[in-house]
Amino acid sequence: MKKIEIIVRPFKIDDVKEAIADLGLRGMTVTEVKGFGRQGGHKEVYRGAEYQVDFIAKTKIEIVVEAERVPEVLEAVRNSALTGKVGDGKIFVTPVEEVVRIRTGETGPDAI
Amino acid sequence: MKKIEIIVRPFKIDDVKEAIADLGLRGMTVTEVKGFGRQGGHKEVYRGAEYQVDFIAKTKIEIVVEAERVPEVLEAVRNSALTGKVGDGKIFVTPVEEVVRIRTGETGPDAI
Amino acid sequence: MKKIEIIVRPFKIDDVKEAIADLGLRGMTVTEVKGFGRQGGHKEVYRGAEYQVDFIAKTKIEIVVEAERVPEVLEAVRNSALTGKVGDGKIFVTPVEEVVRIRTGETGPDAI
Amino acid sequence: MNAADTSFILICSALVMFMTPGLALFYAGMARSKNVLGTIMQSFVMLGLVSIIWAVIGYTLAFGDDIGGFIGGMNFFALDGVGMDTLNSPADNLPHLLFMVFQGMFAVITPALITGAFAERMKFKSLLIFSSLWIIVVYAPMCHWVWGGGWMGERGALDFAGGAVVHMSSGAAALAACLVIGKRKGYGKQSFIPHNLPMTLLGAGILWFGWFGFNAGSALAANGVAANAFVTTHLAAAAGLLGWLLVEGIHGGKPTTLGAASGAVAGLVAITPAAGFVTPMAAILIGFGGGIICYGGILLKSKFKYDDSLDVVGIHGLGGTWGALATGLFASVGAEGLFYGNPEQLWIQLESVICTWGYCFVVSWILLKVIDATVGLRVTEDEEIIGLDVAEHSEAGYQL
Amino acid sequence: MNAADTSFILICSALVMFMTPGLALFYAGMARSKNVLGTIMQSFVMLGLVSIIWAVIGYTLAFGDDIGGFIGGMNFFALDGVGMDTLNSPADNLPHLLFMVFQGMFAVITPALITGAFAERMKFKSLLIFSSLWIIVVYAPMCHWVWGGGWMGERGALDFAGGAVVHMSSGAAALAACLVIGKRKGYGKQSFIPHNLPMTLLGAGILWFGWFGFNAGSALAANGVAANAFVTTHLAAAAGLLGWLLVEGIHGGKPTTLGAASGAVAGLVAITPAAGFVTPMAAILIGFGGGIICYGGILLKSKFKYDDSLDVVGIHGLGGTWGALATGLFASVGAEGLFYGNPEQLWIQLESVICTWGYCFVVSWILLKVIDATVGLRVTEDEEIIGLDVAEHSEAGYQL
Amino acid sequence: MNAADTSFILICSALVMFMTPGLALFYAGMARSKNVLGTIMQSFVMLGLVSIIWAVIGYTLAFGDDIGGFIGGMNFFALDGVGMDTLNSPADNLPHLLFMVFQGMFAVITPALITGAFAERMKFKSLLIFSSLWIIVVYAPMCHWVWGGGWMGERGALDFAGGAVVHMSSGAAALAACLVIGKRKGYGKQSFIPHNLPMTLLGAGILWFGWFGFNAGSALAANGVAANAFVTTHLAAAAGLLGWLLVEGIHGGKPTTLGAASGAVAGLVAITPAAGFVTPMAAILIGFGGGIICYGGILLKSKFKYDDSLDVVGIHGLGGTWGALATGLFASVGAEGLFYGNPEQLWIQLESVICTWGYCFVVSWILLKVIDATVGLRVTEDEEIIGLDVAEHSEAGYQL
Ligand SMILES: Nc1ncnc2c1ncn2[C@@H]1O[C@H](COP(=O)(O)OP(=O)(O)O)[C@@H](O)[C@H]1O
Ligand SMILES: Nc1ncnc2c1ncn2[C@@H]1O[C@H](COP(=O)(O)OP(=O)(O)O)[C@@H](O)[C@H]1O
Ligand SMILES: Nc1ncnc2c1ncn2[C@@H]1O[C@H](COP(=O)(O)OP(=O)(O)O)[C@@H](O)[C@H]1O
Repeated sequence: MKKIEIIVRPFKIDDVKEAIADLGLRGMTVTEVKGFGRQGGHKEVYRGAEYQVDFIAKTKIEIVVEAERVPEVLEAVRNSALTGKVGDGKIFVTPVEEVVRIRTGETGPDAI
Repeated sequence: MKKIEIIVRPFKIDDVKEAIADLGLRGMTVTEVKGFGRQGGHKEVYRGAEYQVDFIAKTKIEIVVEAERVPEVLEAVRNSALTGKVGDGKIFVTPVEEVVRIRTGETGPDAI
Repeated sequence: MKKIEIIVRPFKIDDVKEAIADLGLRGMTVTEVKGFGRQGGHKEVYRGAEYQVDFIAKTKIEIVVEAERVPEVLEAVRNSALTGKVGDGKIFVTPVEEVVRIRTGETGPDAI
Repeated sequence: MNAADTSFILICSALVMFMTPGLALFYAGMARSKNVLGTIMQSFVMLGLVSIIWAVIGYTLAFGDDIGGFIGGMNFFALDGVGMDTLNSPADNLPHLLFMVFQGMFAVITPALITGAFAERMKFKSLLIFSSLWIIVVYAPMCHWVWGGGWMGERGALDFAGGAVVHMSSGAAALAACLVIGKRKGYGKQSFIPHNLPMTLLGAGILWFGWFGFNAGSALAANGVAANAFVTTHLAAAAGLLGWLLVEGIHGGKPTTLGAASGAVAGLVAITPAAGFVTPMAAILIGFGGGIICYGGILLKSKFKYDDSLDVVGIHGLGGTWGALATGLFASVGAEGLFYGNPEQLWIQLESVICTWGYCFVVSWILLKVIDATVGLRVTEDEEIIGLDVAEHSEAGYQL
Repeated sequence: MNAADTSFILICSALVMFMTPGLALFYAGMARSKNVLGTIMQSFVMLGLVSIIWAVIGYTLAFGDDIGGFIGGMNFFALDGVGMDTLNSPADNLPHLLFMVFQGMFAVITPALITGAFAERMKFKSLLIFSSLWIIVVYAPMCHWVWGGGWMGERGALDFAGGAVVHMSSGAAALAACLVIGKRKGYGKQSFIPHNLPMTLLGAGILWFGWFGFNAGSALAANGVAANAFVTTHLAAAAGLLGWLLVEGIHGGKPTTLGAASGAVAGLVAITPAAGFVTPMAAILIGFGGGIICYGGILLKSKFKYDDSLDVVGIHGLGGTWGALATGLFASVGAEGLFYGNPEQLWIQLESVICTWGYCFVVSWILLKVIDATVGLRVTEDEEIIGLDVAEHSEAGYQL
Repeated sequence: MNAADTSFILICSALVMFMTPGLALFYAGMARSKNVLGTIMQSFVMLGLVSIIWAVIGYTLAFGDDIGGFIGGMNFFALDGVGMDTLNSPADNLPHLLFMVFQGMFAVITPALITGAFAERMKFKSLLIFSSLWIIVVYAPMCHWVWGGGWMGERGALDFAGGAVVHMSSGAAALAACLVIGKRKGYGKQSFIPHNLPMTLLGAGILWFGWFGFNAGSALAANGVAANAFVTTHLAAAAGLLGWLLVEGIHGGKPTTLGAASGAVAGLVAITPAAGFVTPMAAILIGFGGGIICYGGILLKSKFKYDDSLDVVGIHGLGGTWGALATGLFASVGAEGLFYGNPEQLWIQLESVICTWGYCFVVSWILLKVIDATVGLRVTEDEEIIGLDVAEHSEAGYQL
């Protein structure tokens, strides 16, 4: 099993969700995060005091899938999250050793 | 060392925390997340416009423990987070290669 | 490739960011989290009812880097996040098997 | 008609109206985030529901020609004969319509006060039914008894601006409601922490502001009595605030912001029946006592193990009771209390306290039991977990 | 000069002023989080911009010596001859300056109402230009026509507190604005969910509160007419609230908090032209109708596929129109409508509706087109994505 | 007694009271999230603390029989002889109690204004001690000098509604406070970004609204002077708003929402001493100048490296000073300034400015030093990091 961690622009979340659902996967966990990267931040000014804000709102999506499904998920995510401008985000794939569904106690592929 | 990542219903967080503390573990990191899964979402309506909200508030708990303690943690978490209804959540176990305690610089099992 | 996950005190985030940027790394993802650990929580009181709040605001930083850069990042993070008091936080290092930059489709070291 | 008084009461009516959205925020800030809208709605909807009921039937029940000291007749049904001039106006210096609407604003906020008792678990539909009936069978009679020529006023009970009519009545109904509806799921186990205290403080600020219309306006004229009521109101709120903070400190804790807001409201409740009858210095004592007594009041619920979610019994019930009795002690302006040589007044006040609690508690309890047995009072367990906002209103409070 | 009336209108002016920050919150709560400040600003800045324009030129265009029924002369330019006494004051019981500033508060809120139509995408600079010109070429003439001695008032059109001058005019301008500026990026695809409904409810509470100054104050005296307008305003708001909730229920959904707030505002809009001319019972019908009609009004935008972001057309345009016609039906206090034997009034009202919509829509449309072609109306796509707060004001609303 | 004036000042007193919760929100929105309640509390508690002190001792020190031009006697101690009629009332058209409470509302907000200077780091206990003493040794004398028959008023200094008494005095105390208490931990290194600007904007709206009670109410009658003060107040706020936005633009940035709110407050501060003495057109200049000068004022703190957290010195200190001098330039209504042929007035104003700054700064500084040396002014470093909400009040602002 693998965990696919995806950082995308917040307004892309619905598109990505649909692309993944189209693959027949119905499970993901989403977190609001802030990203620092090549994409420039912006300036904020409060009563004459300037602040450079480097962190940009991003959305992190985590999907645990069987290893063999990783390539198709990567493909689907890339297509749905792409705008082509700096700041589109990253995908990280990491190993998962065990999965348990709390409700049933099922483990492994059955649990997702 | 392993990281145990647990997605549970938000109101279960105190129960899970206590179950884990009962094992003598005093360390975890908690994140508010939104989950998409088998559990149905709900409808929201604003001035006659309907929106289907598929994401449901969940809480993610991350606990890093020595590998041999994983089974007892899984057990404790399952028992404390269980309601038996769809949406109880998942547990993912992933490998951790190194741990450092910032304060002391300790590494490995000593650091947690 | 490795993912370095760092839990620090919220007001340390700018220092850590700069320390990492000084290493020439320009990429990280930040999440607001709550931590439970050795550091004591605090009491809150609402109309005479007392609540013990064990969770403390922390900030999680995730940085994906090439494996050989891990030691210098650990060093930089520790120095910049240190106050020496209980609650400074932890660093976890975990394996990453693949990285994709959504914008370009680049993978591996090129993608970060 | 007196133009200056009319000018004053027009604005006071607006001020009292503003208290209901203020109360909505005061309460909603103490609820959990998932119930913020449901809690606001329970107060806000009274502005719609009760205003109409009042104009159609409530006003005439309260201020129509007296029937046996108990209820008003139908002569002002649907505002018949309630006009732009002072004809038949209980306040002959004010347009009759203005007197009616000023009174109507009191009717609006009273059932809104009750909602704090069953916050976070009441069915919206049942709330509407309960409040509609309650206005007719509890509020209108109470109002008639005290201000509309009914028996309580006739016996000499002093209630300047609604200690019995508004606060004790809602407090008694609140007690009935907690007992009938039961505790919130998880109460005592999970944390029920206010989700937005700045909202509560804003609400308290609005309440304090509007209360000047409530109490000073109850002089029904822009005169010295109004000025006195204004001052007593302000000083009692101030003293209530300090009193609550003091007990918090003595009770081993820190002075809290929610305590400051609660204490101010406690002081305001306590001074309400007394506002026009006591001196400013007496008001300080009454308010200070209010802050301390209501702090005690909120501790009762842990003792007796009922879930009065936002402390309506503790603050409005007890605060109103203390205020009514204190009026019997301290009255010295246009009436005399015990400390001014008239012990009888205290007995009259005590009688009014007992009758108000008794009547309002019993009738509210019956209403609630009947509704519970028919429509059901409470949302389902799943709805309670998901929260009233989504479950009852298909909405979410925040998308920050 | 009448001191009681002066007292009343001084406070009413303050109440109407308070409506603009109230509107800012009402609107901003419905916007998305990244546009919260931009949305507040679009209303709040009118307090600065329009107040000055009004004092310098707007007031004299509206209330200066009539020129051909169409516009006021320059005799009050820069408040020349507008003094502390009643000299030349259109209301001879009030200091002339007071009449001026009371009217000025109406001028401030009207362009603020329009901003709901193009929320979340309008350039701030262009907004300032548009609003400045609009006050001069749309609002001031409209105000003159109706209240300043112009043709519409002369023909007998009834508009007690601004159904045409404030609500229809802003509704018509809003329609022009949605058409010219186009939809928000992602409209219809992404979710445009209100980010902070408690803020919207607070705004609604402030609006309701301030509206008493608006409508009762339009009697320009603390008398029976003011009392009647106060009551009709309150009951129409109440009925509008209930009406909207009812349709929501019938339409297959749940009663919503946003619906309660929207319905109350709809009722307030609908009663505005009628407030001093109808009875309280008629006001209930008008308000109830307002709630239902405006609910229908907001559905139009999905039908005709324009993006009137915060429903200015649906609520102010349609509500104001209904109110103007309803005045022609129900007027019975100091004027007669159809139901009181005077069908002609309805025709006069209809004429005023058509002329108001026609004039305001066309002139607003031209203004917007010209600004679009020169300065540009709309922020860039990137700015729209990042949000007005950062893009136009270098600020963020929340750091929670 | 004049009923119309009584009606007006009753409501104005309520409006001024409402400014303190408004200020609490205005300030708290600019604080960081962990200090939101602590910041609200520092203002809100004044409603309790100062109200009582004022009634007991403050009022008599300010308005009791003059002792040597410096302070009032004890004849009104604990409101002795301050009654419902006009007997001994400094305003013989108003109930004495009403005059007292109207003045009391000014006393409440003044120390609340100071709290902006030491926001996010002051011990709550020390705040209570400081404010209590400050009201007695700084505010009451200042008030006596200017309005209570003391030397400053006798010398002819013009201060219509509190440029010296309220704004310069709090500004000077604020400067002393920043110097004594020192910077916030991390100031200049970490970002100190407002946590909730919509809250600040709401606060600004409430302040603007309440300021009509403050300034127009200072006419103490519902007459032409009140109308003029109302108009000058509104136009100065409007012009201040525009002035600030303009400088922001010229200074190379974008017009900000916080700037709009700050500019409006700056304009309101600047017009306060002048409100009843100048024409509306002069008010526009004064307000506009206020916006620009106060923008400059807030830049001073970076120059001189003190941490005036919420810019009390920059806005109230400088704005009040500008307003006092501007009164000496522009006065033309019931008094004459330099531009109306009376250069002497400017000197008198200058003298009052210097004496006010001098007295208030020195005495505040001594008070603060003494408290610091005994009880300590500042929370510990750990408490500052965790935030005042938890550290000083055992509460959290938000659970969203
Ligand atoms: N090395 C990294 N580790 C963790 N997150 C990263 C890393 N690099 C980038 N990110 C995340 O990806 C987001 C996009 O990266 P950025 O460099 O701005 O653009 P792009 O993905 O187009 O190269 C960042 O905002 C950050 O959240
Ligand atoms: N494949 C997955 N990857 C990541 N998170 C998942 C996955 N499947 C489910 N989740 C998380 O677990 C939660 C519960 O899952 P759900 O399918 O609704 O119920 P159950 O756990 O009872 O089967 C989801 O809301 C989501 O947060
Ligand atoms: N075993 C663990 N797994 C996950 N997170 C942990 C663990 N132990 C500690 N943490 C995180 O690190 C933070 C700091 O830990 P704590 O024990 O309070 O202090 P210290 O790091 O100084 O030992 C905690 O608040 C929590 O977020």
